[in-house]
Amino acid sequence: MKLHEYEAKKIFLDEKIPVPKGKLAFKPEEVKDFAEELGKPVIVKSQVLVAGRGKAGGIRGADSPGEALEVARQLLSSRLKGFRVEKLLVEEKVDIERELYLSLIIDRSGRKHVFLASGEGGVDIEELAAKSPEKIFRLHVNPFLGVRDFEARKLVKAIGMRGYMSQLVHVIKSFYRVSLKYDCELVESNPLALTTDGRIVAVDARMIIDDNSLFRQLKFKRRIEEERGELTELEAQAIKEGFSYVDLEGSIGVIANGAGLTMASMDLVAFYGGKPANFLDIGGGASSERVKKAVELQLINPRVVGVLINIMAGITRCDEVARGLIEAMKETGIEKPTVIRMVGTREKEGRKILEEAGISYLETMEEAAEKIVKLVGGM
Amino acid sequence: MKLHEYEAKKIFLDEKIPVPKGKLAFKPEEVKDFAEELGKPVIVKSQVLVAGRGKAGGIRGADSPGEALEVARQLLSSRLKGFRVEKLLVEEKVDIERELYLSLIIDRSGRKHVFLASGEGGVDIEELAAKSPEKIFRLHVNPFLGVRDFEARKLVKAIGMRGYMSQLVHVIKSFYRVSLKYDCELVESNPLALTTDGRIVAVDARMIIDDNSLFRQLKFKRRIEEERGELTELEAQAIKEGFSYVDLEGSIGVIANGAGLTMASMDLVAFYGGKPANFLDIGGGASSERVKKAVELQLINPRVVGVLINIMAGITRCDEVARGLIEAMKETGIEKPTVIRMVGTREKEGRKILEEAGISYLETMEEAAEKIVKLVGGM
Amino acid sequence: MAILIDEETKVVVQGITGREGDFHTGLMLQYGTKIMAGVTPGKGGLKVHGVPVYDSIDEALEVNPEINASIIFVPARFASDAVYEAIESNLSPIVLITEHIPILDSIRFINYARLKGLKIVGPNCPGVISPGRCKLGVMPSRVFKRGEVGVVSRSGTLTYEIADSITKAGLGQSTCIGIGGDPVTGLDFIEVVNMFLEDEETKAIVIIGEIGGDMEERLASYLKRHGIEKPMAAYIAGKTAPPGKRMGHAGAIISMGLGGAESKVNALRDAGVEVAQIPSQIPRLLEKQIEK
Amino acid sequence: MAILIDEETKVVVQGITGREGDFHTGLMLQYGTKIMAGVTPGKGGLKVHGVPVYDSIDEALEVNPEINASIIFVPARFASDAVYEAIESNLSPIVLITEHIPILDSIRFINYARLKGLKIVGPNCPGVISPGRCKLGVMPSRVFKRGEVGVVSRSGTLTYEIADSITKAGLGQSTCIGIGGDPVTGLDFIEVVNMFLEDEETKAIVIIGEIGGDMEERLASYLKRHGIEKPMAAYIAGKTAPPGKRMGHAGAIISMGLGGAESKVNALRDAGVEVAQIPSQIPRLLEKQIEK
Repeated sequence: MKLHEYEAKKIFLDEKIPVPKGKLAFKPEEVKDFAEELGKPVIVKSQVLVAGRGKAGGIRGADSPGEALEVARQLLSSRLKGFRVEKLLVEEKVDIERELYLSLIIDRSGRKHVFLASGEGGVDIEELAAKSPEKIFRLHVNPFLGVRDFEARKLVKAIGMRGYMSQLVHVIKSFYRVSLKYDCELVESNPLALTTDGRIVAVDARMIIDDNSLFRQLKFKRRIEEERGELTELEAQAIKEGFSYVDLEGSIGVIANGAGLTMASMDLVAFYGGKPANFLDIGGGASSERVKKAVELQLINPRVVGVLINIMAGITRCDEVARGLIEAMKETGIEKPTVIRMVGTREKEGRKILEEAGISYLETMEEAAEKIVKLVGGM
Repeated sequence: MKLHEYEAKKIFLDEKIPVPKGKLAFKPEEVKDFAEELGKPVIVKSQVLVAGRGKAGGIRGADSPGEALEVARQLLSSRLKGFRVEKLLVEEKVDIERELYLSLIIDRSGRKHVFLASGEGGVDIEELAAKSPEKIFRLHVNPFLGVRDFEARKLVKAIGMRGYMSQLVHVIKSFYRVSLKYDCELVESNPLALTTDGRIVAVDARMIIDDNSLFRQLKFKRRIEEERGELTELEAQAIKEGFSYVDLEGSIGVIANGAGLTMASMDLVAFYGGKPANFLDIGGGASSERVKKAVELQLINPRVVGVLINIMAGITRCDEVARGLIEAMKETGIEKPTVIRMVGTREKEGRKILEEAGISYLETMEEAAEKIVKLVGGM
Repeated sequence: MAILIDEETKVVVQGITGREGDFHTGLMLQYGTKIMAGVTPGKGGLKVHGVPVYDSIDEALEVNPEINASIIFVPARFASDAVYEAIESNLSPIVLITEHIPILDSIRFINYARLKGLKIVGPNCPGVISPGRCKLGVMPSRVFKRGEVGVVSRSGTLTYEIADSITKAGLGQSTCIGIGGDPVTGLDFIEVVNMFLEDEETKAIVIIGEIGGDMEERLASYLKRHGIEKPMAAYIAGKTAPPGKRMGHAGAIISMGLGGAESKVNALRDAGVEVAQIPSQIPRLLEKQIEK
Repeated sequence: MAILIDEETKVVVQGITGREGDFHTGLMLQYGTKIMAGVTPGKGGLKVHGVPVYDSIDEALEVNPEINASIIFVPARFASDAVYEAIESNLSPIVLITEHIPILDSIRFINYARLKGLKIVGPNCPGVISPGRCKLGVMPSRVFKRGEVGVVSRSGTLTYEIADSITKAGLGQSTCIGIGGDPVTGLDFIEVVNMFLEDEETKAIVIIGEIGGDMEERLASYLKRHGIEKPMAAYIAGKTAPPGKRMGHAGAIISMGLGGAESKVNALRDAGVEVAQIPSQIPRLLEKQIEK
């Protein structure tokens, strides 16, 4: 789960990583008051869990409290990439001498944490990685010993910041400490700034918590229940039901069991000229009740004009799937072209149920995908 | 440095290791009040940093508040092995079903932490180790991974406490966490009790903090400055001056440079029939000022009737030693038989200084030890 | 021969008394897997499908010193401990079915196992099957048949799907391995492909990849340097997946511009691997190469 | 030959710009030790006694890839980091002079070095000298002379004392090692004695022990099992030390009834080692055995 900037900065502050003076505000007046209190120009930042807030106009400067009030009003009545802005972070404007980049991510191939650092921050790191990979320096972390000072010093020297050694070594070690303490997939500051008065300050802060750790990151577990962030309503609903679900832009709803099979089903829809409306993985061993819920989610989705169900039954049982499908159709009363492919455990029983209900089924996923695309007309 | 029982129990409590309800008291009335508050029998325990408080009469039970008051009065006016009792820990009396032993120490040969556990606690563990070593079970801790549950479970099963698995696994893991957090050389509970109502409670708690860690264990650094515990006055004074110093029971003061050489000097005194009064290691590269301080500590010590100085000079310089010795004699005005043996760096210069002051010196430590014993008459 | 597991594999099931552990122990026994013991702390003394249950692996080993592999069904928050217990008993492979293990834990126990030279399959995986000899996993047995194709995959059901098509084409499998859908796994494609290359029985190799990470690209660049020694075919799932979204598997996410399907398909093709557009093409792509 | 260090030892001094590092670098250079570089973070570019100083070992290795050993004079709170830096550069031996290192840190870096097969001498030690060839330590050079006695000790000045007596007896030393006065050290008596046994130049071995721990007892029981292959003599300091008190060295403490001098002396005698009552007896005990 992604943390808001203000949440990440609170943690940074707790861990003694310097951040600009700031305050979370819900009303324009609070922004104005804080700007007055500071007595200097401020930055007002929309707290919405989408990437590219700056480019989308969600981060604005204000030289006076009056301007801050106006900016806050505008932001709080706006939407950023479809999400309402409800919270603002007001911060002192930091005088920046140089922008750096620092992040701690997981290197899959090295099976370790890795720091990425650059003497050129504030830019899109993906672009920098593509254009000038030599400007990004890496430090892999020994999983048993953590970051050691001599390694951190090497990284600082590599990005040309030898003159600010102890401050930067502190930030690097703190990032790793944060990462262990809060089970992070990402800890990032972009830019991490050198101020004109020689301090290192995390002007931006991002953190992503490993969803699998929420059983022990209880604070965040509560938060994720309140605000899932960056999810569509349908995604939030489906995830609440316990499905793996992702909204896409097409018209054919895709239900399958297993992530790989569901992706392959989406891809087949596209291969035959259709467009998947979503990814809905019912997982292994789903009961008829769960299958029913999954089908309902597709039927009530106005963008879905047809549904593809693809079941390779192992622990899952075909009879449960068939029953769930029929119940969903009955209960919602919504009729949409639906193609089902179903093989494996209790195949015979499942087929019988479908036959009795007058629903046809197919043998292979390719046939099924081709047929649903034909039925909905390749929209 | 050793912690008081009440200090260790405070830490146990913070780390959620169950301890009896208790209170630190400085006055008999406080003990009485707490006994009243509890409304049940209490144990009153002298908080003095010596071993064997129980056998020495420093731990007493009281069935009523009135008895508690009386016991507290007696203890607070007593001395335990020479140390005044100034603080008492009053605790509820725990109903014990079974006494266990658990400690976490450092295994020198394994170069790891090791747990010692026994289903027979409350006894002298040294005795148990000598008499029934098969009743003590060990668990070595992987220094990179810590104690893992499956290992802790094995230890619990070994001491026959499988029925109290989760409570004991928790205590074991907490001991290790405490040990890392507070740089412990020892974490011990003897007895760790199973109560009649099925709880595991640390009825006693001992901790020793690694003196070398005090630069990062700031809380204890302050504490050690206030109370060194279990040290004689002379020891406290010498340690304050930065010497390694230990009081012994004999009459010949021993000064040398280096711990091994100082011990060997003591042993030589004994070998020739004398008794060393102390161990005073001036360390490497001592200035004349420090040598002077060291000699003064010997001269002002009423038990010291003669002094042996044994210097194998490497970084230490013989001229500095000679000068320090002479100044100490001059300033204190105390004359005691003193034998000096001094070889190595600046030997010639040092000898010259001694000769000018009319002090004789010897070539070997054996001669020197033999001579000082002769001079003081082997007391 | 097969890789990782065969007739000599003697298994302990960790978490045998749980719902999944119990259920799949039954199925594995049916398949002929030599399950010697189960472990669930505190449940020592029970039997599950006739298999004796112990409190610890040590106790199981005392009775059955020939145990040399483990399969783990322990819930995520206790799974690390189970893995360490298996590691300290030098079992290999350790097949870790459990999903939702925090990545911090995985990183540590996987590095530790590698340090000790032991193989972890998973986490979040369907397991391993050497058809006709040993099954250490949760896959439906009926789609597999003993044969000469080695299959390695990041996915579960999609693997069964493709194994089924291989079986129906009359080819069969030497060993099928689901390495797991997490970002960090005990084994990676390069390692498993190398095992298949060294295995005499394996005549062809199928790689089933998906979006996220660069394991497929790394395999491709490895193959480009070392050449393609056995017929190979690949399928990559997730061509229509959007960036920034996790597609079911924790590891299936296109992030920071990396991990898209196109890059993987291109890298593999560039290395000379036949890449199927749709899963059902796999058997044909293999046959085409085997005939040559 | 000698053990651990000789003419081929090329040294980096970590903490070279500190008072001790600077002073002993001068003395080691005088002795002929091949000091190629010094390291003090942030002081790169300086020179100490003509030795170039770098910010890191990596930078020193770029210029002098032949560096293969380190001596560390870094203060206790930064010493662990210096040790890890030396370990990651695969230097061996790493001579750790620093005193007062927290034992939690020592436990970890010593285990890590052992895992990597590297040798740490210390912490809290005088270092190593192979007389006439190389000195990696703080011992006064003049008491040592090239010869055939290997000396291993937990102490500093007492070692110089005994080395001096060996020199004066005309025997000389192959290598003298102070393993350090802390409870946990990189090398122990058994390991060093084994190195001496394998070293052809070493004809006799001297062990200087002291109270605390059971390193002497373990050596004794090892020798009892393996026999005494070369003349050996030992001295144990602290016969008059009381229990429960630290005698200068962190490791020199009799605790929980263990670590007293008597047990050590008895164990060694029981294993057939000649134990001196007073230090000056050591040369005679050796001569007696060599003459045989």
